[in-house]
Parts: sequence; structure tokens; C-alpha cells
Amino acid sequence: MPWTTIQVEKLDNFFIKGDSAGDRVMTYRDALHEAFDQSLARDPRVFIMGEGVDDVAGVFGTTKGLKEKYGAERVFDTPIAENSLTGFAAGAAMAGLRPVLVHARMDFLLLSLDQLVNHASKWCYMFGGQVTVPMVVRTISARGWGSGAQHSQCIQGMLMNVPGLKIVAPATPYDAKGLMISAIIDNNPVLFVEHRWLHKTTGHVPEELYSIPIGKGVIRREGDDITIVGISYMLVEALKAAEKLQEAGISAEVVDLRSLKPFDEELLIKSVEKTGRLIIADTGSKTGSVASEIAAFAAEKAFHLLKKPVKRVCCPDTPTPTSDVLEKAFYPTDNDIFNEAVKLVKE
Amino acid sequence: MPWTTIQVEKLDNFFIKGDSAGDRVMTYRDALHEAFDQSLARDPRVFIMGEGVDDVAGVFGTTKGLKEKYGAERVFDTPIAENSLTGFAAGAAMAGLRPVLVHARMDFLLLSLDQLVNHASKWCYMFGGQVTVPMVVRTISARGWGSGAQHSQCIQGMLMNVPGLKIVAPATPYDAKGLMISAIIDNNPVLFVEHRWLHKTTGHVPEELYSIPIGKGVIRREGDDITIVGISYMLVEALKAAEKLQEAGISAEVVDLRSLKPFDEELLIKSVEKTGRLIIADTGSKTGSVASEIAAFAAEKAFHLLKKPVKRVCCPDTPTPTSDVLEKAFYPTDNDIFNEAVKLVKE
Amino acid sequence: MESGKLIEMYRTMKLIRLIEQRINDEYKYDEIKTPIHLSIGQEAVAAGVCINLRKDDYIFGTHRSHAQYIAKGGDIKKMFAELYLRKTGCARGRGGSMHLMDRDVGILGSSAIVGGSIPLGTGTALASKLMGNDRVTVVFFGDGAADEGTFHESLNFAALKKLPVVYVCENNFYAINSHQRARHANDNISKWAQNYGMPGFRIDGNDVLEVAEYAERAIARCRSGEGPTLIECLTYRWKGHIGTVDDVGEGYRPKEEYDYWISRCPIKRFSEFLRDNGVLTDELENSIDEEIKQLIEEAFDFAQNSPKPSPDELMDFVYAD
Amino acid sequence: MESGKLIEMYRTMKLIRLIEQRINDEYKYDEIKTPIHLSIGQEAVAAGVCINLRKDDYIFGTHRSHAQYIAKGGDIKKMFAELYLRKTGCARGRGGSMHLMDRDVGILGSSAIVGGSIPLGTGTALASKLMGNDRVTVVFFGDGAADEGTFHESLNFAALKKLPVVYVCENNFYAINSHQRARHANDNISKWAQNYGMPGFRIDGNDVLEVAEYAERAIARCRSGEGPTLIECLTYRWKGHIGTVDDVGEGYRPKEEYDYWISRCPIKRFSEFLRDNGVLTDELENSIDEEIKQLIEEAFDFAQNSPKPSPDELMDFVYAD
Ligand SMILES: Cc1ncc(C[n+]2csc(CCOP(=O)(O)OP(=O)(O)O)c2C)c(N)n1
Ligand SMILES: Cc1ncc(C[n+]2csc(CCOP(=O)(O)OP(=O)(O)O)c2C)c(N)n1
Ligand SMILES: [Mg+2]
Ligand SMILES: [Mg+2]
Repeated sequence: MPWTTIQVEKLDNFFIKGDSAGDRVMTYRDALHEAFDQSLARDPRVFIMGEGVDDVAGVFGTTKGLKEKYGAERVFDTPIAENSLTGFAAGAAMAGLRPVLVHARMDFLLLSLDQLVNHASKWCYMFGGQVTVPMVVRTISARGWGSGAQHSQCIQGMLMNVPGLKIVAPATPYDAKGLMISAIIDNNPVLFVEHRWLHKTTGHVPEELYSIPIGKGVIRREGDDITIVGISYMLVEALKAAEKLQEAGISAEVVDLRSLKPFDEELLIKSVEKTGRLIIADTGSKTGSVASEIAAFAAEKAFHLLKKPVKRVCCPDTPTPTSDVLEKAFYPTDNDIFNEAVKLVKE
Repeated sequence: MPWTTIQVEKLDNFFIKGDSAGDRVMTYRDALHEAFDQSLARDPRVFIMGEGVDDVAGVFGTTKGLKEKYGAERVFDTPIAENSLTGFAAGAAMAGLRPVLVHARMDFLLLSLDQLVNHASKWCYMFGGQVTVPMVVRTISARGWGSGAQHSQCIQGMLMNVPGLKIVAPATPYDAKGLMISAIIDNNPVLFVEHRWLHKTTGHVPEELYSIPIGKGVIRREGDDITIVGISYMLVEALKAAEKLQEAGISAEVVDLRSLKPFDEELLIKSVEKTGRLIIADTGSKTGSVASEIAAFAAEKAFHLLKKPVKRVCCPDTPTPTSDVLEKAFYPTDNDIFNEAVKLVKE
Repeated sequence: MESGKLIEMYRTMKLIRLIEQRINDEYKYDEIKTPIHLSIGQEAVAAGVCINLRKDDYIFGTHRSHAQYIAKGGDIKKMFAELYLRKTGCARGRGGSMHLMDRDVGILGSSAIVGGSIPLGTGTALASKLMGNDRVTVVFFGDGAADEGTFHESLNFAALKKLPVVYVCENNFYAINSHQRARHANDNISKWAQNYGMPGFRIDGNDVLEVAEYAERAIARCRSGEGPTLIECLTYRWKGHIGTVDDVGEGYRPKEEYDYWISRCPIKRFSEFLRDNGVLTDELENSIDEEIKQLIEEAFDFAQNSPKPSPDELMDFVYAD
Repeated sequence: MESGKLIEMYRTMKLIRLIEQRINDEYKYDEIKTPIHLSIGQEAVAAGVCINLRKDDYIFGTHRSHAQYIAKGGDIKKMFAELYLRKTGCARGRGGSMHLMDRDVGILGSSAIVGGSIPLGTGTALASKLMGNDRVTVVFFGDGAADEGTFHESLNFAALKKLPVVYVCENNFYAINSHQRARHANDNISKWAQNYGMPGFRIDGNDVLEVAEYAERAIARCRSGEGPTLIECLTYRWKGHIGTVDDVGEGYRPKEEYDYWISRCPIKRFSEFLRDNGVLTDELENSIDEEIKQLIEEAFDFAQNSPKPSPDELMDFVYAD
């Protein structure tokens, strides 16, 4: 049993409302599983590889049973060799397949950036569009229970600087399924950013196969006083904060970009136009985070719409401590968002 | 002969004025060489390793002859294995030495991020300061003459997100020598960002051993109307732009942060306080760049000092094209800075 | 080997076993808020190797490094305090089970990145060579780490430079649930060594005497400047990959395989040997067990009565001064 | 081998040699604004391997991939146009000399990252296996690439999965100025293969017949599903690592070494063999040279008369639709 399960099991279930029509409720984990199941059934070019994708645990349940259903040639375990695995996926993609490569922790992505950044992400451009690299790299960020500095990183901020790579970070079950299907269908390398604490989140998920356009965000909650962008798991904290803010008489608009690269600039500007205030909550360390990129964008393109300074609510610039006490101090919560929002609105 | 030499030889010599007292003029390349020479002489714990550091070319001349002078145990060639080389350096540093590891191209840094980010940069924190990792990783970004997508990257923006790592990017010979000495003396992993086009830059360099505090920037040129931050090679373009702006009746202040992580927040705020306008010119792709981080910082901490939107002048979000025509379109110049400055001041 | 050393190895193995069992028992109380990877069943490797090391020699371990820490003489109080994430822990509560360290005995920290510590240990060995001292480094890693490029890059470099490093592969056949068969076309990691121009041996990792013998030779080679050695120790973990669960049966490790290895318990075998040779007696065994139990008791008390770090320490040590 | 194939190989080697020499001569005019790594002296490897490949087989090359591109049947006009960075180039002027590609003949692009194409070629071989077709992949790389972890990770995986890939190491003994001796403890890269459980051979890379023979067997193994092979071809580059400079003498490669290899010119040796066996005559040689010269002339005209990309194309192809 992966230790984060101990942690995740302790979390109370968070339900995301009104994300899609229908009343079929499922977890983020099961929504992902369904996306793989339907994609494998739909397209013989799709295959899944990675450490433990075919074992009994099935990557926290997201790939469980798929080997039995689709065969060991389409869902298979691999040696522990992240960089080359990424190259194998890229090569297979160049030859016409649609690989999904899984890293059980985002930290392991760091071993593979040569093949992901120097190769997969550049190939289409470097050869004038004559070769495409349709592949998905799944990464799961752990948190808590002493995951520690090497098993809890959220480095999506680093990847924002990589031309040719698309990045999505769904926070709801509906988006997890829809964006995974989109990522598999997309003809480019797509980094699919998951957070372990989201796997348990529940919401409405349609049974049929559907996709969500990469680059389109959604307003998760309407509001007038302040815009809160919640990235990956921080969307949950943002929604909790918005609830508390309402009680405090502040109407917060919660924006879920869903895609980080490219991200929905229009949606963001529209929201800031309305509220004039912007908080961005990210799961990674502050400096060089996705929050920094969005703040920079706002300072460039939405400056005149802003009444107050932009605020980034992120982890501090330290490696992740293992101590539960320090973990608590390290991770920002809905309260941090709440407090910053109050300052921006009331002061 | 490395091909970029063809390109670099074509550049006209850029002289940086008034950077230090004295009238001893030398190139950036020779200033680096002197820093290594003096550091090797001063401290027996210092050694230099990397592909070709001991060959006749000597990494564009920066390590030429040092093996002959200090021996093959302190200046040595290595296999082509960037990730492990970084780990060897980190291990040797933990054992009390002060390695300088050289990557002839910044692109190769991508192979080594596991050891640099997961290990070297986290060790001190993860073990409560009981082990330190005093090492320097030198990277040189190439440009021009069809360097292409895999031999021209300026990915310092990616590294900003790494806690525990320091990043310096000197643009003048004086800073190159002083900051290399500081990086070697520093007890942490330091990423030393060089740009091939700076190697030829000349300026005043004192003969003695001196260091420059990491985290302290300088005003390269005083001005009142607009602040231009020039990162790495873009400082040269920024200074050229400032010259042209003066002719156009605009007084630009050029800020050279020199250190990127941590960077001199105070200096930046002071300058923006005076000018109310900010342009950041970076050598990398715009999204997720160092320029983004500085813009985000300004939006958070200097918002009320800003009269106009912040502007980032960077490379577009594409891999580097090889075509000379497309290279020309890809790289921003002093004219781009000039035009943006005029817009911000005149409009 | 004189009986003193034999008993020392026995004690080390017993110490590892009893500590791991105690951790296993305490884990359910959710006070040890860190992932744990137990070494029960693999005690002979660490014990047999470290008996030959000096205090100032270096070792590097992995996510599964309790045994190595203990065998190298790491402070037990500080180890337990680390598991309980206390300020008094060997990593001041910032590392946890996967990141044990004890400078005083040459443990500079273990990495939870598979293959991650192989270059680091090669680097300390490089330092020994450049500094002209005779400190040896031993890098412990699993069969899974042999999959990584760092294994190739590091062994090639160490052989090239004749570095004083011993690569000890604890081959327990599994990387989580993935058998070596699913990761390597051949099943003889030790053979890889020969191509780098270093000796490679595949030995019984559950026979502490064999481990000690090969380790002694390899370490001696290092001290005399003859360069690195790779020792592949075949062994088996009794518990599941992580935590305190078992992973035997349907979909996991085969029961027969598991039973076979349990029957080859390294401690049982060694104590039988010691008894047959009159080195170990009931009284001696009891006194050792007593001494260990007390040590563990004290360590637990120390840990549980130690303060946790305080939140305001969060930003400390990001950078060294 | 029937004479038709022999002549084809001869022509390929001649074609590579004359193209490289022409590039060498033109480079000084600064119209070829891209780094070049010439293969003069190494022609036999690409020619001997590719004679055995089908049009739909894949190859991956490195920064030094002119020879492979030519031998696999890449379009020569488009190659020259690429060197001149024209819109009509094989990579539309975005790749240059280090990034040649020609989809039509299975060249999906070469990488200038040392060791970078080894996983990619392993990946196309994985695709062949998963798709159940019999397309073979050949990955060409230098002795320097064997230093990288990707070499270990890829060969291990290919052997494990019995992938239809042939790893061809063009061992010219140098990585820029760094001799293999400065990078490997042993000097027999081919031996590494055996540990992964694949055949490995070290052969004379300047003997095109030997190369062709070993390549034929390795490729046949792939087609029949028996898995990968590593072939280490000993050869030598005549020019300096990069550009058109020479790197012989003081501080560079020893004159004697250089002279020895010049004396073993693969083309000279092969043409002598062909003449001794009456396969090659003066007329035939002349007609081949003529045909090649004309081909090169046309390619140069095509390249130099082709338009350069226009600046407004800059943002195209960052993403595929
Ligand atoms: C680079 C990297 N990839 C994947 C993991 C996830 N992981 C943790 S332990 C482990 C298995 C390691 O197996 P082995 O090296 O044999 O050590 P053992 O657990 O058997 O002692 C894996 C794959 C990791 N920690 N680091
Ligand atoms: C990862 C990486 N590290 C370093 C370099 C710089 N570099 C370019 S070519 C080369 C030498 C390669 O030698 P080899 O593989 O033998 O190929 P050869 O040039 O001899 O054909 C090096 C080190 C690179 N391109 N990529
Ligand atoms: Mg194992
Ligand atoms: Mg070579």
C-alpha cells in the first residue's frame, strides 16, 4: 500500500458541484480509469506503460485490471529508467502510436527532461511539422505523511518554459476524464498533472466518451469582488476559501484554468475585468511557479484592470520537509487564500 | 573550432564602461579564466571537470592551460554522462571538495536535473544543514549560426523554481570573475549561467582575487523614465537600447541583477519607484522565463509604483529555429526593447 | 574471522531485525508519519559489508536504508527520533525513514530516488582519490537501481578512475511488485561489472560470512588503490515493499518463493553456525537480546519524549551559510 | 553478394564522400550557416548497413548523420537545401545539418544530443512490435553515446522486449577531442551487449563487406522476431570533429594514427576489391563519378536557388494540429 494512501484515506471527501450534467457520481481516480478504458477500447494505437501500471495496485487504481482486459502488449510494466522510457514513448509516437507514460511521482519527471524537452517537445517544430509526437506523460504529485523532499514535488512551474509541450492539470473528475481523452487524442506531447489528493475527489461524470478542449478554462464559482485562480489541488482550497469569504461578505470568483499551457487568457482577463483583484494559488514553490507566469501575464495584459497587487499563494521556496509539523507550515490552505483575499478587498 | 566561434567572431566587440576601477581591460572569457586560475591556486579543494575542460580548446578558452598548470587530477575530462557527473560533483562536495562542473551547452543541463534538483539542491535542507554541497555548475548558452533547437536553449527560467539552488548570470567581465569566485566560495550549489555572445565582451577587471555578493545587483545606467532589466546577454541589448532611447529623449535606467536566485528585490523596487515603468529582457522563451518571475514579483510587491503595464521582451515560445532568417525573427534586439520603451513612456 | 567479529555481526543482524520488528509493531499507531521500507530478511548484507568498514568510511543508501544505517553504527536514538520526526532526529525531522544520515560515522544521507545515490557515492570516492586519503565508499542499492542510467554512468566512471568504491546491489528480486524478470533480459547484474573492467560477484546475500568475505576483499582492493568492485547479493525482503503490509499470494509474490526464503533466514542460519562452532550460547544470545531490547526501549523513549520541530524553523537550512 | 549490390554500395560510399567533400569546399563561403560534422572516412558503416534495409525501415542518426541520410536514400536535393537552410530543405530550414530527416525513407529525424536518439529508435522498434509489422530500426551513434545512461537503459529494454532494433556504434575513438581511453575503462563497447542478453560484435567499420555481412544477419534476426543486436564498427573520421578544420598533431590526434587510418580508406580498399574481382572498371567508375557529380551539381543548384523561409513562418509547427 503506497503510504500516501494512509494520508489520502484520512482526507474527507470533497464533492465538486455542478461540473457536468447528469447525476452519475464518481471519483477522480475512477474517472481516469474510465478514460483509459474507453481510449484503449476506442483506439488500437493507444497503450499505457510505466512502473507498476499492470500490477494489483494499478497506479492507485487508475490502471487496475486494464492489462487483463486489453493484454500485456498494451498495458505493461517497465524497467525503472524514466529518461529512456520517455524516449521510447516519443519514438513509438513518431511511428504512429499513442503512448501514455506514467510516473507515479512527479519527482521522477526530473530524470526524463532530456527526452521530454530536448526531443519530444521539439521534434514537430525542428522538422517543420513532418513528424508529430502524440504522447501523454502522466505525473502524480504526492503530499503528506512525510512524503518528503523527493516524493512531493509539484514542478509544473518548471515545465511552463518548454515550447512545444502542452500541460493540463484537471482538478475535477469530469475534467480528469475529459482532459485525459483530449490529451490522448492530441497530436502533441501533453504533460498530464495529477495530484494525489485529488484522486478521491468526487463529481458528476458522464458515461460516454467526451473531450475537453485543451486551453479552455471554466468559472467554478461566480463572484464580483476578487478572482481566485486555483491550480490543480489548490482549486479545492480555493473553493473552500470562497465559501468562507461569502460568509465574510466577500464574493469571490473561482477560476479553474484546467490547462496550464496554453492557458485561457481570455477567461482570466474577463474575470479580472469584473473583480479587479487577483489571487493565484499553486501547489508548487512560489518562485518560478505557474502562479508567477499567470501573475506576469496579468501585469502585462490586465494591468489597467487591476485595482490591487496580484497575490501568489504557493508553497515557500524550500524543499518539502518531512516533519508533520513543518508540512503543516509548508502547505498553504484555504485560510491563507481567505486572509489574502480579505486584505485585498478590505484594505 | 566550435561553430559558434564563427558567429562570435563576427560580432563587434562590446565594451562595458565604468564597471570597476582600474584600467585593466580584458574579455569575459579571460576574466573567467583568471577566476579559475586564482581559485585553483588559492584553494586545493577546488577542481574542474567536464567534457573537454582539459583539451586544447579549453571550453572556448576559459580553462585553457589549467590542466598543465594544476595537474590532471584537478582539471580533467569526463565521459559524456551529465546526470551522473552532477552526482559525482555533489558527492565530492559533500566530502569536502569544491567542484566546478562544466556543460559546454546549457541544453545538456536537462540531462542532469535529477542529480541537480532531486539531490544537490535538496541535501542541505533535507538533512537539516548537516551536509552542505558547495558546487558550481557552469552552463553556456549558444546562439546563432544554426545552433538549432538543441544547442541554444536558455532555460534559466526553469531553474528558478528549484529551492536550494542559487543562480547567477553575470554579463560583464568584472562580474564574471567576481561571481565565479563567489560561486566557488559559496557553500551551496550554484548554477553559473553564461552566454556565448558574452565571452567576447570586454571591460575593466582588477587583477586581485575579489568576490561579488550573490543576490546583489547594480544599476548599469541611471535613468528616470523607465527601468530596463537586462538578463545575461540581454544586458548588452538593454544598454544599446538605452543609448538609442536617450537620443529619442527617453531616460532609461538599466538594471543588471547579476544574480537571478536570489535576486536583488530592493534594487528593483527602488528603480521602479523612480521610473514607474518596467521592461524585463530575458534570453529565454517568454513563458516561464526569469522575466516572468520578475514581472510577477513587481505585480505583487511594486504594483502601486507602476504607472504602466510590465513588459517582457523575450524569445517567443518556440524551439530555436536553425534558419538564419528565422533566427533573426526569433531573437529580440535592442530595437524591440526600444520600441516597447517608447510605447510605455510616450503612450 | 575471530569470534569477537562473528558475535558483532550477529549482534548487528539481531539489532536490525529487532528494530525493524519494533517499527513494524509501532507503525499502526500512526505516530511514525513517514513512509517506511523494512529490511527484515536482508540483514546479512548490511552486517557483512559494514563489519569491514572504518568509522570514517562512507556509505550511501536508498529508501530502504535502516539496515545500513544501523550496521554502519548510526545513532539509534537519533534514528528513532527521525522516524518520529522529532527535532532530535538524525535529520532533524526533515528526512524521515528514507533519508537517514549520521555524519559522525560517514553516512552522508540516503536518497529515495532509485539509482540516485550511486553517483553520490561515486563522488565521495572521487573525493577520497583526489584528496589522497584511503576512505572507502560503499553504495547500497537495489536490483531496481540497476535499471537506471546512473548505474551505467557511475560504474563506468569509477572503473575508469579506479575509485575506492564498492557497489553493493541488494538483489531481492523485486522493485515494488515488479520482478527482475520484468525489467532485465538477463538475471545476472554482477556480470555487468566485468564490462566496465571491474570485478563483479554474485553471492548469497543471506550468508553473512560470504558477504563479509567478499566485502573484505573488495574494500581491501579499494584501500590499495586497485579500484571498484560490484557485489550482487541475492536476498529477499520478508515484508511488503512499503509499510507493514505483506505482499504474498494472488497477484503478489508466490507463497512457495516466500516460504523458501523464510526458510533461509540469514539470522537463523548464522546463529546455528555460531552454535555449532561454540561461539554462541544461550546465555550470550539472551544477554545480547537483553542489551538490544534495552537499547531499543531507550531509543523509543528518547524519540517519543523529544520535541517536534517548531513551525518557525521551516525556512532554515534552505541554503547553508 | 551479387555485383549489382556491390556496385550499389560502392556508389553509396562514393556519393557520401563526394557530397562531404563538396560541403567541405563550400563551407568557407559562409553560406552554409549551420554546424557540420563530416563523415569522410566513415562511409563504409552507413553504406554497409543500409544496403540491407527496406525503404520502410527506420534509422536514427546523430549530429554526424549525413552519411546515414544518404545511404538510407534520403533526398539529396532536400539535404543540400537543408544545409543552405532553405524552405525546400528536408527539415524546411528548421533543422540544419544535425537534424536531417526524410519521412519517405524512414528517417524520422536525427538528434544532436549525444545518446538522444538511442531511446527514440528503441521506441520505433517497440512500435513495430506492438503493431505487429516487421519494420526494423537501426540506431546509429558514436562511441561517445555509449557513455550515456540512455545506452544502458535502451539496450536493456530492447533485449528484454526482443525489439527489432540494431544498434550500430560508429566507434571512431573520439568524442570531440576526448579519446575513448579517457572515457571508458575497457575498450570494447560491443561486449556490453552480451550482458543485456543480445549479440554484440566488434568489426572493422572500414570494411564495407564485413559491415554488410554483420548488418544483414542482425537485420534478419530482427525480422524473424529474435531481437536486437549491437554492432560496434571501428572506423575513423578524417576531418576534425566539427566544421572543416583538421585536428591532427600537437594536442590533437597523433599524426601516425591519422596516417594509418588514411591508409585504410574504406573506399580505396573496396574499389581495389571490386577491381580485383572484375566488378569495377575504369568506365564504370567514371560513369558513376559522372552521375554523382551531376546529382550533386543539381542538388546545389536546387538548394541555392531555393527560397529561404520567411520570418512570418516563425510560429508555425510549434504544435501539430
Ligand atoms: C527514479 C525513481 N523512479 C521510481 C521510484 C519509485 N520507487 C520507489 S522504490 C522502487 C523500487 C525500487 O526497487 P529496488 O531498487 O530493487 O529496491 P528495493 O525496494 O527492492 O529495496 C520504485 C520503483 C523512485 N523512488 N525513483
Ligand atoms: C548530451 C550531450 N552532451 C554533450 C554534447 C556535446 N557533444 C557534441 S558531439 C560530442 C561528441 C560525440 O562523440 P561521438 O558520440 O563519438 O560521436 P562522433 O562525433 O565521434 O561521431 C559531444 C560531447 C552533446 N551534443 N550532447
Ligand atoms: Mg529490489
Ligand atoms: Mg566518436
